[in-house]
Amino acid sequence: MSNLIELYRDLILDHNKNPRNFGELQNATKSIEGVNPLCGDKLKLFLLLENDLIKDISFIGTGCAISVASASMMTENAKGLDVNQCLELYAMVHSMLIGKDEIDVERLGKIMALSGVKAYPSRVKCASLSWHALKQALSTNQLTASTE
Amino acid sequence: MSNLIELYRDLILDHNKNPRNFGELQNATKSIEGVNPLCGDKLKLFLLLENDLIKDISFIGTGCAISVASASMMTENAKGLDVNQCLELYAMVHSMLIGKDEIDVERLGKIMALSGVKAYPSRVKCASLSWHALKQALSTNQLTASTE
Amino acid sequence: MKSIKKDFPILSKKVNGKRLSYLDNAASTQKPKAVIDALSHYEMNLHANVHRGIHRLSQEATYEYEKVREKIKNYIHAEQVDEIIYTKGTTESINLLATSLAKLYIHKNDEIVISTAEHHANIVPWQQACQITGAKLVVCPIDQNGDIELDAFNSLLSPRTKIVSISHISNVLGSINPIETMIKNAKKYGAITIIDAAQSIAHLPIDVTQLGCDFLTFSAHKIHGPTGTGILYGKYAHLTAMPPFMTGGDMIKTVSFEKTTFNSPPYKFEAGTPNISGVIGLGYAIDYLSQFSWDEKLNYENSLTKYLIESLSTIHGLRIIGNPSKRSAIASFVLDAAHPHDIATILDEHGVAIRAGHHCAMPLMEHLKLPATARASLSLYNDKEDIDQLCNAIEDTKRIFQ
Amino acid sequence: MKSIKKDFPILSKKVNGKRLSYLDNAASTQKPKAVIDALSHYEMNLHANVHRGIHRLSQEATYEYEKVREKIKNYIHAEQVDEIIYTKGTTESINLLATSLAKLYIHKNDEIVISTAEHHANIVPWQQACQITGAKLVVCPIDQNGDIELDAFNSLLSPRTKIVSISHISNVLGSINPIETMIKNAKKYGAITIIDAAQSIAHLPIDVTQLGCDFLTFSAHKIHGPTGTGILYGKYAHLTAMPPFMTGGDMIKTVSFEKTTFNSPPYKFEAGTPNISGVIGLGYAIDYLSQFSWDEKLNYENSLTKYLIESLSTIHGLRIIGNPSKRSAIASFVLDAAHPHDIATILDEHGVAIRAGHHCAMPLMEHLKLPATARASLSLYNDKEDIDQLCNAIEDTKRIFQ
Ligand SMILES: Cc1ncc(COP(=O)(O)O)c(C=O)c1O
Ligand SMILES: Cc1ncc(COP(=O)(O)O)c(C=O)c1O
Repeated sequence: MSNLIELYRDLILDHNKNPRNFGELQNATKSIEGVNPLCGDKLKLFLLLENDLIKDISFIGTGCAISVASASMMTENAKGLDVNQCLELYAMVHSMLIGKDEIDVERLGKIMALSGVKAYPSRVKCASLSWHALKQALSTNQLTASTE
Repeated sequence: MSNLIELYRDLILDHNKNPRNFGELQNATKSIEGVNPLCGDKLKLFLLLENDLIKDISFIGTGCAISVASASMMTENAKGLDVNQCLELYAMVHSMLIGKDEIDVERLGKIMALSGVKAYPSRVKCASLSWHALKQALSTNQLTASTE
Repeated sequence: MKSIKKDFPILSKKVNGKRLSYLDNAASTQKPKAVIDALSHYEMNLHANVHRGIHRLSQEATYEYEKVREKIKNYIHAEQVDEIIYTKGTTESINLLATSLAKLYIHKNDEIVISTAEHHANIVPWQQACQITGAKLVVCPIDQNGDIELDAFNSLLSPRTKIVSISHISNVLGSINPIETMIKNAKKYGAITIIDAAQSIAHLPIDVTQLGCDFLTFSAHKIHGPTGTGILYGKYAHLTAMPPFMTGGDMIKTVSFEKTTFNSPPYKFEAGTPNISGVIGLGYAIDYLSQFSWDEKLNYENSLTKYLIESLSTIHGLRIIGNPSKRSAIASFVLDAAHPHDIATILDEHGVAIRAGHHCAMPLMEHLKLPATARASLSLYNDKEDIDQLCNAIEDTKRIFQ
Repeated sequence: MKSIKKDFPILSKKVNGKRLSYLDNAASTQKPKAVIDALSHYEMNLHANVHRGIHRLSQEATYEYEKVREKIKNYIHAEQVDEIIYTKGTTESINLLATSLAKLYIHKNDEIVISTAEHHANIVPWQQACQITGAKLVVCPIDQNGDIELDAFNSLLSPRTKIVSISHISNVLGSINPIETMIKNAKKYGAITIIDAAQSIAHLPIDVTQLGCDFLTFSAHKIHGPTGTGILYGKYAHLTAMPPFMTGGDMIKTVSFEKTTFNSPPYKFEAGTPNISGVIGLGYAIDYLSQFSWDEKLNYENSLTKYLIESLSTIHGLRIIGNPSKRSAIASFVLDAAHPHDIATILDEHGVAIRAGHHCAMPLMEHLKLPATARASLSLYNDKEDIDQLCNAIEDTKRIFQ
């Protein structure tokens, strides 16, 4: 069961139980919905963008522990970054989730707690949903992001 | 190859080469088309009916040796019969073609030459097309008969 | 009933080093060795294209392939073999019906009745038909137990009701719908009745003649047969009147560039080279199941279902979704502590295969106010040990998520 | 190329006590043992429903199933995996296109160009589309040799031409159509180009990117894969714009009773449980064929085809139908003495499997003024002995019908 222990680390379980930045952002300048059509997970991201900078970010929605913890960690990490930094981080997280080697463990920091997901191909989409939505929010004018 | 010899008896080959009652019947009271959609065989029957009696009958069309010979023998045998006798004969021929036991070999006479067909399920429809068309012509107002 | 697990090779496989407890039968069932071997035998001895071939292989393949219509006819008690149409599955069957009936029969302001608990396959095609024709989709509610509200159903019926399309068994709740009554009542208004038997075909005896439904459909892979194969039963008079769905080879009588005429049913609805091996595999699956009487099968499944419900009920913090008056071999549940996807992942690590998610029934999930459920679904080859393994794994899930 | 006959178990079967000479490959091909075993292995080790499952079996099945898209993408040189749609065969693919494009794109007085030599699967769906939209079916003639009349084709093209749908190889004449040129010319008018590759997929290298066609389709059973499976390739931009064909599970993004949104391609076009084993079998068939280079395969087939034509040409009273400038491994013929059905029956008695009839190309038969032809069609596993056996059997036919 070592894979399971890797997947459901304490940090993940904690973020799941107590998601950070959970709730609607009243003064959001942008919001986007993310859907995983295979399992029905849904979340909504709220961003307060000032020029290129993410001044504030939050999310609401339902999902499994992996998707909630991932969204929670994503908001924690994205807050204060500019668009380019966010997209860079997105790319790194994506590489980690699909099990690529060349990832910057130091830069990812606590997000590495999500790395257990790579042993569970069917769960990668749970972990990437919020990151995917973030990327969409920053790079297009679309209002829904989908993992499919 | 004994099955083949049974199938292509001389009588069949003769009827194929020299089909009896071949051609259009100018004074026909009824005509009907028969189609075998699987192989594309087509024939057209012409009947001169007087009350219940088949005074004259002919056919045109293209088909394999089995279907032409069968049509030729059918016209030879149907001529002069009344509707009920024809339907009775149809039923007997049908039984013979699908290999049923209880057939009246004597009543069938030369038509028994077609009995080799029963060893060739895919050819039964060739042999029955004209008989099927005859039955349709006598029992309905349809203008096409189909083996399917 | 004696255990038949050993007849199914995949069930003796180890998953993650664990004994496999396969409880995802509502999604797809496993095949007995008899079916797997028959399929190999077919490929090694008599594969050829059907219907148009004069040579021996094609004749034999055609014979084996057509013979299955007779088996299906007997299995569901249809009146004629030519009422049995081969499709690629329940989904194609319902699309065929929705498309063909929309052309023939459904008009503006007509009504199509389904229920809250339908699978997407029995919702979206009707939405499409409504869009094309201007008909209205009418949804019959279910009660708190997950049962169809029969009074509501009856009051929804009217002369405007053209189609009633209902699942025999809900793939989420396991509820067995009172289709006998529903068909009878719908018939009073002349509605066409369609039964989605995807979930019932392996679990309940079906007699379409006695039911009096106009159409019934199921998928081979839910009854231990191959994927890519399904059956649509339809009353012959309807099949004659209906326009074809797909067109092409085999379904025609004559083709010219000016005019094409169609073959008779069932061929009219079977364009192109069919899934020959799939159909033959389905035939062997039916043969396999038919060695057991319905009494045996129902007794065994009912007692196993009872054990499943009882076992789940003892788990603290677990809620079974729905409490239908008649339940088939399906139980959906949620845990207070963990999301269904997390449950499914942890169960998998224990060798227990269940499904988690919306089960292609999003509107039902919306109604239940649940984002997803975990679902265990049984087959004849399951046993109490499978269920014990499930329950142990659920306890472990609770431990992780305590 | 070394003989591969022994890789195909069915080919060592005796038919009527005779060696089997299987020359009905244009109707359906046989499977190598590698494919048959892989299918059994799948059923015994990893069958489960795909896409929505979290448990191991479903993940493995999904992985195996999705991997085949990559194989097909590489085999036909598509740009993206999501341009590869799984269907149940060529016939479904063309129905999908005709239905979806009719809704999106084809209007009254538009023109749809096909040729005289098309299979019913590439005629009837377009007739249906014309009936619905008021478009016109335009038929490009073939010349006396059986070749497309390219000048005529070019002069048929106009801004009204919305669709050009052409077979790569005629299943009756064996003619290889100049699709590169036809696609290029059709593109000048902005027409959508569709290639029916049912007969070419096993016989010619195909590069959809280089061809520039918008769509291309084929069936698995014509390339040593299972029945009930096919591929539709389409340019991604088209697939995004096109409405779905069938609806139901797996092809949706969200469903509510009020509104349904669809998934992205290819899933948008894949409603319901797919033919999982069929797709996986196709993947193994592609693997099997890919062990040989195209040079090897083309050399072998071309020399065998040459031998077939030469051998048939020496038979007195036999007429080969068509003399195309480029011929694939197909030869249709007629005898003065005997009807094609009679030929086929007698050949069968000699262990020779050919097809006789209209080959689902009635309009071509009409054009040729033939009720039917006999057709021998080759595959890589055939050899000269098969052809000698054919010719001997034809001589016997002549003897019987002298
Ligand atoms: C040229 C051509 N197109 C289409 C088809 C139809 O293929 P399928 O029957 O597999 O759908 C065939 C095969 O019969 C064919 O030869
Ligand atoms: C009730 C019900 N209807 C329809 C379907 C669709 O069946 P298929 O995916 O085999 O077409 C299913 C199975 O997923 C089902 O459970």
